[in-house]
Amino acid sequence: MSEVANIPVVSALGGASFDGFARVREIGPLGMITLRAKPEVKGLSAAIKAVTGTAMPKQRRIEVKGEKAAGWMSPDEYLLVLPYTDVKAALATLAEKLADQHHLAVDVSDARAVFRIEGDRASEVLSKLAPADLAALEKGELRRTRIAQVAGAFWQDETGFTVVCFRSVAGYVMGALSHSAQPGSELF
Amino acid sequence: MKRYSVFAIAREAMRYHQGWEKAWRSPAPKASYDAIIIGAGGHGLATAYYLGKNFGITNVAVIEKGWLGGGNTGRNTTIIRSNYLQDPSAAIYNKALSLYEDLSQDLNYNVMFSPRGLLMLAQTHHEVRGYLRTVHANNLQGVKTEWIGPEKVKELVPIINIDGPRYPVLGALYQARGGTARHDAVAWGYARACSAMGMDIIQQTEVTGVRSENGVVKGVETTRGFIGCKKLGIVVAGHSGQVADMAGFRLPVESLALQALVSEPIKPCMDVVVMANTVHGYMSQSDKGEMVIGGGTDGFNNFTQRGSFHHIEETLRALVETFPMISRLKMLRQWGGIVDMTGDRSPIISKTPLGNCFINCGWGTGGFKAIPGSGWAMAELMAKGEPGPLAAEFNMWRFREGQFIDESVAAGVAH
Amino acid sequence: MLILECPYCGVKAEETELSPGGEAHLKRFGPGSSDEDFENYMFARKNPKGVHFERWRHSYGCGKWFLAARCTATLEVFGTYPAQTTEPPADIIDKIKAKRPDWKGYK
Amino acid sequence: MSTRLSKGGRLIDRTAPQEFTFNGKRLRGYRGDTLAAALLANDQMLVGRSFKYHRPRGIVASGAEEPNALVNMGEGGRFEPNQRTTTTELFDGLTCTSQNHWPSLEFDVGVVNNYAARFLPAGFYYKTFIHPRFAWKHVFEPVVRQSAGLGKVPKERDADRYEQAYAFCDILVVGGGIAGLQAALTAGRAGKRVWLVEQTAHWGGRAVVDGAEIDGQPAEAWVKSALQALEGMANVTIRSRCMAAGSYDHGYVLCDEKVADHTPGDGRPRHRLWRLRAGQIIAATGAIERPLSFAGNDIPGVMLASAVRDYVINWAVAPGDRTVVVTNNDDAYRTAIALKEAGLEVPVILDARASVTGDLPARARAMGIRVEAGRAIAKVKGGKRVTGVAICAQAGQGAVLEEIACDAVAMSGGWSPVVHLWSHCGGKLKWDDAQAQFTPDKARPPLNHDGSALVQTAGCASGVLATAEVLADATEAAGGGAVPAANGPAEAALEPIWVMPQGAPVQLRMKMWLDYQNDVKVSDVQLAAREGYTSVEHTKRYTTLGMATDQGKLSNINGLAVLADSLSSPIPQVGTTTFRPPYTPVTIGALAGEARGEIFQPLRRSPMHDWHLAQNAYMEPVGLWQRPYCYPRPGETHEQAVHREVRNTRSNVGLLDASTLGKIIVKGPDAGRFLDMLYTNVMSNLAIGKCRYGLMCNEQGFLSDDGVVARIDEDTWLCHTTSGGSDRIHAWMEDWLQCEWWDWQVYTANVTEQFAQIAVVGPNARKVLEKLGGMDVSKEALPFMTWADGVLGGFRVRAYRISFSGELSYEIAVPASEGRAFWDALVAVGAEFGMMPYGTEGLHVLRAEKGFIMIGDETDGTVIPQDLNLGWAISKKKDDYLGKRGQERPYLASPDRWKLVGLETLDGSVIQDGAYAPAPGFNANGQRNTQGRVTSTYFSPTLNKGIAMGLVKGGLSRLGEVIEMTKLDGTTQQVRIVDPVFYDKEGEKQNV
Repeated sequence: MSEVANIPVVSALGGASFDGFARVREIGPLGMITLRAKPEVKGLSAAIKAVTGTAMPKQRRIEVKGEKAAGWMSPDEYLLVLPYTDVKAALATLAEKLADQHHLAVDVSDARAVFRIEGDRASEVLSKLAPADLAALEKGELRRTRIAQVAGAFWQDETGFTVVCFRSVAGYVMGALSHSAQPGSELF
Repeated sequence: MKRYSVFAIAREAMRYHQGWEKAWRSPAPKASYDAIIIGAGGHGLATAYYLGKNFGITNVAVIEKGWLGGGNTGRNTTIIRSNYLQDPSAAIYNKALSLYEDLSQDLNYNVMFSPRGLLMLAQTHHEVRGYLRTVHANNLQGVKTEWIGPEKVKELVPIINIDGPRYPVLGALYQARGGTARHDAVAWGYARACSAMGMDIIQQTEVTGVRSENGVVKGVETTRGFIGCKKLGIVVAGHSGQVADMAGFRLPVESLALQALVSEPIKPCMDVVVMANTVHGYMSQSDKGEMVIGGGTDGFNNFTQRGSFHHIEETLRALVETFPMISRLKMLRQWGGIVDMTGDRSPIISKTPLGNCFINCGWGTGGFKAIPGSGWAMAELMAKGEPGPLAAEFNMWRFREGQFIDESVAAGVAH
Repeated sequence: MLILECPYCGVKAEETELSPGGEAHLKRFGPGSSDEDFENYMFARKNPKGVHFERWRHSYGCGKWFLAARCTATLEVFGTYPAQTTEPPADIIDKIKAKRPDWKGYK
Repeated sequence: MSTRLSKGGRLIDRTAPQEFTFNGKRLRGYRGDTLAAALLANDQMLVGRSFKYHRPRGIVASGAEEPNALVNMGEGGRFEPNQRTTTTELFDGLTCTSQNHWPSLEFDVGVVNNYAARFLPAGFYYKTFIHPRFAWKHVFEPVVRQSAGLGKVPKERDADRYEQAYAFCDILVVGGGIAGLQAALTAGRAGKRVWLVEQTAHWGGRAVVDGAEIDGQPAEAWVKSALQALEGMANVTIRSRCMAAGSYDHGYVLCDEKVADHTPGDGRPRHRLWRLRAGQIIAATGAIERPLSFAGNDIPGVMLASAVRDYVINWAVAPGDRTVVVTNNDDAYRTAIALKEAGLEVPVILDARASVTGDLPARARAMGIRVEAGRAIAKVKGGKRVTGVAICAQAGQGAVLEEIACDAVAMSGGWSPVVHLWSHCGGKLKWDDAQAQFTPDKARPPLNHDGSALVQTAGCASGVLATAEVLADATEAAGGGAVPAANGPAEAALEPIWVMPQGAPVQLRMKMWLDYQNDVKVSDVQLAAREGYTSVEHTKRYTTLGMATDQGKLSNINGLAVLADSLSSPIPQVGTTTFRPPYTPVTIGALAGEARGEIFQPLRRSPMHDWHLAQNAYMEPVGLWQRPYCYPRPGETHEQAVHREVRNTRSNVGLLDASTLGKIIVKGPDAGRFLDMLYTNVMSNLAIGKCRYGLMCNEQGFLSDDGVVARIDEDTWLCHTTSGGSDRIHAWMEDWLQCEWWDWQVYTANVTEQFAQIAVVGPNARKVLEKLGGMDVSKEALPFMTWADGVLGGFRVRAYRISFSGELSYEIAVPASEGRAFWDALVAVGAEFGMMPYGTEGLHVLRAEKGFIMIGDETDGTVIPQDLNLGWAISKKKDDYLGKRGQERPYLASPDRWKLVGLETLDGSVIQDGAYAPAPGFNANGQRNTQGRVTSTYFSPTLNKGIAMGLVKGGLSRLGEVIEMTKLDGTTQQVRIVDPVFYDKEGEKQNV
């Protein structure tokens, strides 16, 4: 077959979920782009806007707009979140808008697994695994940290947390989140 | 020195133990000595002992800023083995092991050397190949070790889980002659024997400077004044950098915290020492019944004798996986020591840029097991002014030339 | 269990989010350098008991290397700063001098 | 006898009886009891045997300081040795047995040590068992070990689960007594984020037992209202059953919360280990009462005075009918008063002080209790239970003045502040002569990360004992505020009493216990001092004082006072031993936390992981990945499976999951220049669309990683690393870019997990891909060492023509989400071409047949590329690359280095893994000289013989020479030095 077929895209865990004192579920696949560029790069703000529709995030912030978001990962790295199928076009947009600028934009959609933790006690699940002060986490703050023994990042909205980790350890993270969400192990 | 024996105990018991003499004297320092050793840890005291025993040099002072045996000698997990890969390491550790075997008799002090056997678990195929390499090397080095299969491991260590889903035990490097000893007793036994030879062990005295003339050492400044010497040995482990600085040279050494812990005592359940390097943990059971557990070092310079707790957690996770029964034991006490790590994680026993000044350091996590061999080699170096074969390759210039003695190559860690 | 503030992302990171990287401000010596310079670059370390300048990577965070001034005897942290510098910044030097009048200074 | 009183007991619920067993006996207690209280209520004073002499041991204390009353508790997966009964909450169905005896608690053979005690002084091990040499290991040590130890060995896997949690606060208050409550209230009112933890299930500490009055109400009522106030503060979190085990640098505190110890099997985690990060710690940890050293002070029935009144007031348990009180302070009179008020007899209070004044003694006298000043206990009578005391003058040598029958003795030697949390991180102590105690030296606190004081103490932990002072101190520690008023009786000064009577002869001192569990007596410490073990650490280690499971909570101060006296030194000069965490022992399962079984460690799975498992693959760990080692078929050994996989790959086609290989994108105007520094060869001139094999070295010059680099576009390269190397190499790149060449314009991204990468290998590889259909994979369109993007079987792919086997080979990358589908498609079309999957071991054999090196086999961190005949991959033109200077050092540039060769036995057998090549003669240390070693050795199914690679002195210049190689049985075998490329030397097969 020489033309591109419609291949079913599967997330790392096929949408696994666990119902404990909070609900944990794997979502995705989500489109994700790692964009590396210095903030002063000309056209960067416009490029991000063109892809995610959001403003350029400031330090440790994630700007969310509907299904799309742009997060600050480091002084020269951004995480762009968008529907999986939009990635190709988004990369083309970035390439065009930043054509003459030193930057790197790569598709990392498949390199990630994404979880939602929802419920009133969602933060208690993460409190068991991440050495981050969740009470001090602001809405719209993107925190990169450790989740048990692996790297992860998360941000909080009205209904819970979105957690991102590497795809290969999705099973481990699901296991750790489920263990932490077991009924009877509420923290407070 | 009155000899220790069961008869001496019986005799003393009759008079309620009122007649025991001091194990070592606490003399005031003399104006000068033939040799001064800085550091009354195991290595320093052993150096002094063999200076006297092997070379008849007994006009010796051992200067200690704290209490003798109070550094890493009294803080380690007391493992003794000699199944090292590289020739120079195997030679000096095997010398140490041979000396340990007779040390109680030699010192007339029971150091409780317990050759209970030591296993280094192989939990990946890569580790299997690494340990097989060690067995081949050890055979040529005259170090008796063997490779044993998982069933034999289980037989020697009934409490082990060899079928762990993650890291099943594929076999082990076994040194039957390896084991443990009572760490404090090693320092005390050497101290008592040194004192009996007329050497001065001067505790609570800190060296604050090294005096030299025309590039040759003349003595040390201390908190109790200047003490002259013809030869100076620096044997201060984690503080080597500070003393070397006083002597005017720099070392390829960094000081890091290494931690250990013991559980509450339980009845005997493990007769051998087990090291599991894939998961960074090792465990033995003391004669008191405590499970003695050690793990990895911190990665940053630290002189506090306190380490970072996550290393303890990592070690315990791994050991609970390997020995599920320890889950319901309790950690009784945890502590840290300061280890001195060189660029190749092997020690330095060497002349220095300063004349008649010698250094012994860099034992990292492997110091205790080396004590007698290290003292033997250091004494030879100090007495002759040139290294003997045991010390020759451990000179401090090897880094410049690139002649590493790297033990980490065979899937092994140094403990 | 240290806390170091990452100068790039402002997170007060705990030790398990960081990776230590040894002495800071080493000057690289490559081909053409003397044996002594190369040896010192590779191996000789200050290892002070006291004020020390060292490298850390915010490995579970933004991934950036930064530098820290820390006392190895008390673990007090005097400050952290970006890695793109060959010497400690003046404000950190001043702060250390104020807190440790006996300190002999950097170098 | 000890018994339950008919009235009282502020902590027990008499409507909730609980059944439990001790040594098989069925006993009853009440909800709210500790196990110790319930045992006492059933007249079970004898609960264990001591460590060394196996002397009978009874309950001494009522809390964490208890040294004696440890039991084996539970059964099966919930069995736990050394459970401290004084801190164990009773629950219905609890089972426990006593420890360290044989055959029974009442009759213990080990007690023979007791009768030989005179021959077993401190340090006797060091002086005997020296000869003959073998005897220690074979005779003495086993006996010593068997008689030592305490609890039994758990046999089963832990049935419970544990968890950990992080928490953050401005102020952590440790201790739920009135000091802790007041500190928490003060900090809470000031708006601080506060945590308050208490190790027991109850609040109020000693004050509620001792009947203090606060704010005009009984302490009990004040505690209740304080708790209510705290519960109403949103910024305050309070936890009972939560023990602060240790304080660590920068405000890290471990707190062990016993969530379900008292409700086993209810599905909750048994313990939760809190990893608190506190801006500041307030240790309101109280004080611990000290025993007095008199002969027979270890006989069951001799207890701490405060414990006796705890049992009476908290649990309505009378430890004895007739209790003699012996003291050097006023506080112990509270015990006498409490006993009397409960209707029990106190025949006498022996007060070692010459004059007795103060409110409490006056009250005791008024109640008709006989008070004797200047008196001491010469000796306690009894064996497994106190039967009486002989009384003497404290000032004398122990001449007995009078004997009094009693069945319990309540003793008080004063109080020692609990300073553990202050001391763990280096807080210093000072000696308080008036109270005879070490107190925190507030001028030398432990330091926080910013140099401020990390810990404050509050209340008794600071060394203040009167209620009003406690509350004032706690308020100040928490930043200041309103201090509640408090009233209490005026107490006279205590008199330090370290030995009773002061002139006791050695015969009595040999019966005075300092450390009950480890059997350390006053005479032992004196012996240590006499023998020169004069440092407090020496004494501790020589006698084992304070090294028992209570870590010296009762014994340390008394022991060092005896030591100081022996040395004629002031106590502060002798100093204390180092306080180490944990405060009380912490279950190891709690420290391991959730990391057990499936989530013990992260397990990295490739997109095809489940397929491998379904095919019964034998998996091996590669870093944190699990990769198929081989795919054994029914009846096949692993070895047979590997051979089949290799043969099939050489003759048909094999399929390898290579997803774990690292993939790093390097992009930017300076990317080429950067890669030229990173790799030993030149990457900047690689043509777009081409691939090149590269080596990376560390600055020492040693080979650290290898892989194929592909040039993607003008300023983009893709670097493949080894499976274990992707994170390490990515970090290595970033290190150089951030810290050395920060002005170079280069970005990197680790895209390892973005792709599933599949190697299709073997003569039929092209046919398989053609069958899938799509892009042109012909030799002309996609020659060896090139890559191309395209479509195969409907999948968007990037195909690399690279080979690690010597066969025609394609490595095809697809997005990870499509990896499994693509793999399935290959498997489906491959069947007709004889396709089989192969694992890592097959991969190794294939590459070894071809003479390709493997990082980790041919390299071990001490090997440079030149050793491996890889000079062709080292650019001579470049001025610099990482490792170049290191490789110029004399030892690395030496012609004597061992170099890569092929090795073959003469009979075709396989050389053993790890074998060395001995050389003639011995070195100066008597070790056999060597001239080489094997690095990889396999049976080659293709050539049907053993093949190996190795490093040998002289290298390929010795081609054809026969040398010896060691075998594990101590013999050697002959091997020939050959070319390391065993298969297809000309490379025809991979380039078709």
